[in-house]
Amino acid sequence: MTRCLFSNKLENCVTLWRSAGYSVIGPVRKDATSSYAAVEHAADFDLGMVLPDRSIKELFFPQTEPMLHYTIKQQAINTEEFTPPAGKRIIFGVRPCDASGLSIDDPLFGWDYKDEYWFQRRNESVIVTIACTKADDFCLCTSLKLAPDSTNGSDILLRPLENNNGWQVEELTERGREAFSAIAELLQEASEPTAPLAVVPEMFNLDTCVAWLQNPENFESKFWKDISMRCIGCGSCTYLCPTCHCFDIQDEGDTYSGIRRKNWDSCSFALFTMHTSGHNPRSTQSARWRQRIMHKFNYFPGKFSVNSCSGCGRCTRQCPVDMGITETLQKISTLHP
Amino acid sequence: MKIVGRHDEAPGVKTMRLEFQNPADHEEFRQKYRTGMFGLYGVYGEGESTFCVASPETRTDYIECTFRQSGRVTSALANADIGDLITFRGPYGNRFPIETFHGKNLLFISGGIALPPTRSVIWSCLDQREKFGKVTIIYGARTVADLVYKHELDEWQERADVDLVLTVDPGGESPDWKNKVGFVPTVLEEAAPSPENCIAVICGPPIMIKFTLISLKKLGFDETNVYTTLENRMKCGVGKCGRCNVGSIYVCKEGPVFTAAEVSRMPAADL
Amino acid sequence: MSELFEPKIIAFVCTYCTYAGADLAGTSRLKYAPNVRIIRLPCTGRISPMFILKALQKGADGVLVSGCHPGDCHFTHGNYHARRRWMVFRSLLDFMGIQPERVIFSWISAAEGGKFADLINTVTEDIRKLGPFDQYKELIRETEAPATL
Amino acid sequence: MITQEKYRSKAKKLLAEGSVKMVIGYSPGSTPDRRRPVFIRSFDEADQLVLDSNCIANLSGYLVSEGLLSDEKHVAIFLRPDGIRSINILAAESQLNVDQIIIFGFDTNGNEVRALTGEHAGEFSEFIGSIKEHPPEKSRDPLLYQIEQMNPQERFAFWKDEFSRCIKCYACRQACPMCYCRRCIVDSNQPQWINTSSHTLGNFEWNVVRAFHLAGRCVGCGNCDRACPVNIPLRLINSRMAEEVLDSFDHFAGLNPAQEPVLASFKKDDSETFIL
Repeated sequence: MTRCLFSNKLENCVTLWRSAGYSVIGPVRKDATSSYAAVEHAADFDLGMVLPDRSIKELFFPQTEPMLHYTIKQQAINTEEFTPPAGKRIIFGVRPCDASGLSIDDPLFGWDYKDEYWFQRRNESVIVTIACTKADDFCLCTSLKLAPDSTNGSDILLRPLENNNGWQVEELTERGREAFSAIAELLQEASEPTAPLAVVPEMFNLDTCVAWLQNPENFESKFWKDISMRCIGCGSCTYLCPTCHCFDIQDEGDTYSGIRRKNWDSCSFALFTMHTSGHNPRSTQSARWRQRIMHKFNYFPGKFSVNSCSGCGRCTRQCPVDMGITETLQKISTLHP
Repeated sequence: MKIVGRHDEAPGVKTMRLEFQNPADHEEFRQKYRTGMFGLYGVYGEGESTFCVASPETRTDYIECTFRQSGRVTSALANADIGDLITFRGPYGNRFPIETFHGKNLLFISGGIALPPTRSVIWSCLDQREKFGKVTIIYGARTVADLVYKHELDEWQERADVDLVLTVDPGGESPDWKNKVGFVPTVLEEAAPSPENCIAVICGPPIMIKFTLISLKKLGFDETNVYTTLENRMKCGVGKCGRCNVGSIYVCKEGPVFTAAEVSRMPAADL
Repeated sequence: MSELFEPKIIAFVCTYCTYAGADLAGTSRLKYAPNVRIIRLPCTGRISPMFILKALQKGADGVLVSGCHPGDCHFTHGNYHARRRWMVFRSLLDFMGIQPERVIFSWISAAEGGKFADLINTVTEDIRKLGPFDQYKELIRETEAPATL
Repeated sequence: MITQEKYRSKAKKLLAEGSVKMVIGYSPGSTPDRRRPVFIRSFDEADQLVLDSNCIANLSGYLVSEGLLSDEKHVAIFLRPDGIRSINILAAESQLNVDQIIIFGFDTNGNEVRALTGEHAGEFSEFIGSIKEHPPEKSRDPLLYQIEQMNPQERFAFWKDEFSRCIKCYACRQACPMCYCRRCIVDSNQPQWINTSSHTLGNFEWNVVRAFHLAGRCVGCGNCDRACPVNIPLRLINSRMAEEVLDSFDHFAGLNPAQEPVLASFKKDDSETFIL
């Protein structure tokens, strides 16, 4: 007997959570895309999709957000720092890869200077993950040593029941327990079996790839030029990636008042690293693609002991020219280290 | 910060002297600032720009910065007048470990607009001149007009305890130019300073650093005695935004000062 | 009853014709609505659609673009190029849902001080009737940056 | 299949005899219905080339990648009619020299693939002219009619909603063969004409500016539309602009390599009914 949440109680859950002061967010399909968005009713959830088009990152690290407002009067500058709107929220129906993505970025936003925007949102959010029973051709969590039921970054893990009528509840953190105590009356003890997890084939051997990447001789390998030749240098892989975290800071306004904003930026863009002098340390698209792969599987783990990829596969799924981490690492795994 | 002084160094290059408005900020700066660190200078409405603090750690009543007017922010800074307020974030980054240079000869090599960071170290050392051995400065620019800190160059030239070698790139000399003509690495090899008990500090454009490192190696300098600064494009200054990365290093946190030994371990093509 | 809405209109004009026309209107002591801020440019060919977008971004309720009559361009054919550009830009704005009445194009020569004054009056009245460009201003508000015109 | 074989052997021949240095084509992608661009440099690689109805992308943008054509060697490329129009425009705008390009022209109808006759851009002018005169039926998107029925407020609301989800990844720009500027207007910041931030206003401005820059140049290949990761129907704007230049100036983009760009030319009797 395990504690279960049945689908027919989900609407009550949403109501209870909302009355307990949580805003409820989940996978939603609107217009031609899907993303994690606020809902009022359980019926608004679209829990059937493999993965929303847009990653969960934007709920913690929005594509554009104010940092401060300034006003300038004669010889005085006044600034008002922006604090993200406070409020507890439950993000329901998160995929394990998206949840892992959040935990991957925690050390980055926390090392040295602690990014309050990120951590305030992290602390106020309860991540309710649903293990995957479906996968598509692009999923690659298993290749990253994660799984369709990974618990990294999650506060609650729900395992779908075989009859597709509910989930087994696994409480992982105090935050999760607190959120689920608000709906304790809706949970039932049941002994229904869980549905089999999605089968995600392993696409490459990660250790082989990492060994190749770590070998300094391969930095200048011809491989990088060949693999990235068709890369058009758009930022969609980085923008949809749950772990890519580069940003830009831009001012909007005039000499009297305005706002300073933090916007997503991407290592795929030629101007990203361009110096004032015109010198560009990463002057070719192959150097930029190499940086992205190296950063995810060599530099980032070197610093924070975790790969900066959670295997969601969005990079390949939406790439206009059918590139992505999968293809690159698959090819690397066939090279001599 | 208030602009209390500004003057033109070279075409498009300005130096500004800034004073803190808030004593607490000033105190914090005094505590933290060591030569080699940089800051983000900003004008609200335009943005922030990263450059080094050009004044030495021995003179912290003010901040001096030198920059070339080229983009949106530097244009706004260049247009600011004495008495105007601009923003400063910092000091960030690491430092030149000057106390480990005590008792040693110093060789400063610098090119163009990269004299400011070198100058910060030079004055930090000259202000406590007795602690160091021989001081040699090799400075080159594209043309005579592009040499910055001309008045200080004169001062150094006159000092008996400083050996100054000036050079301009071929074609950049003026009719009355009495110093050397040639690229910095060549002039360095001609001057052939002894690597014995000597620390070298190089600042310059990436291409100059690259070739100067080779020349220093030829002269017999040990990589661990050669310091340089890698001033990449930066936005956040606190190790988050990702653009100053060289390999796993965040230049804004772990740099900008590195020894040549550290640089040689970095992926060279990304410099 | 709320106060009468005073639209803010930005006019991009060519210095050789319309600006001179505006001068004539002034020296002739013609009275016209004070809602228009005139920005003088060397030629209508210099008036980039960017200018129009920028005016809207800063909170303009309407934009007027005006230059020499065809054949009169100081630079021979700057206004012919401009005419094509406007044709396309106007239909683009229309397709995007920006009423064509908010972005007006005209030819006014240096001799047409009267036409200038009349046009300003008509345009101001038309845009007053349309009301403030609330839909665009809503977008500007979202950015939290000021729209200072 | 026949067309694929025909072009494969042609590619092998050209590469073997050294008359082209590269063939830009399609190869199998990560799923059965995906095709990915491939760059074939030697004849023994030519068997990677595939050609079927899934080969949709307009590859002409690769021709203007830095340095590719600067050695004056020849390059062969698989192009649909819209791709041929693209290189005509690129040639008209002095971005490339059509003499350097060998076209492997093809078109699809359902699952059927047929080769187009011709090898050089100029040889297709008549064919492209016939597309202008007889546009394929049902080529107009039904959504266009819907948008035209709307009043301005509704239209504005429609686009506001669409653009609100733009993430400014610039995939539309990068995928577009016409967006070859070394420095895009949105990357220029002196002055900063349009907001770089990805709030709805910034997104709106970006998309309006891009649409304007494509007016009279877009051939409707759909690269931007397919590249958009949040599925904004960019094709609608661009095809509306294409209709506008056709109606107003009888300009059909990419007719031939010598065609004058529509917004860089004029006629004294151009329509000006809208000018007061």
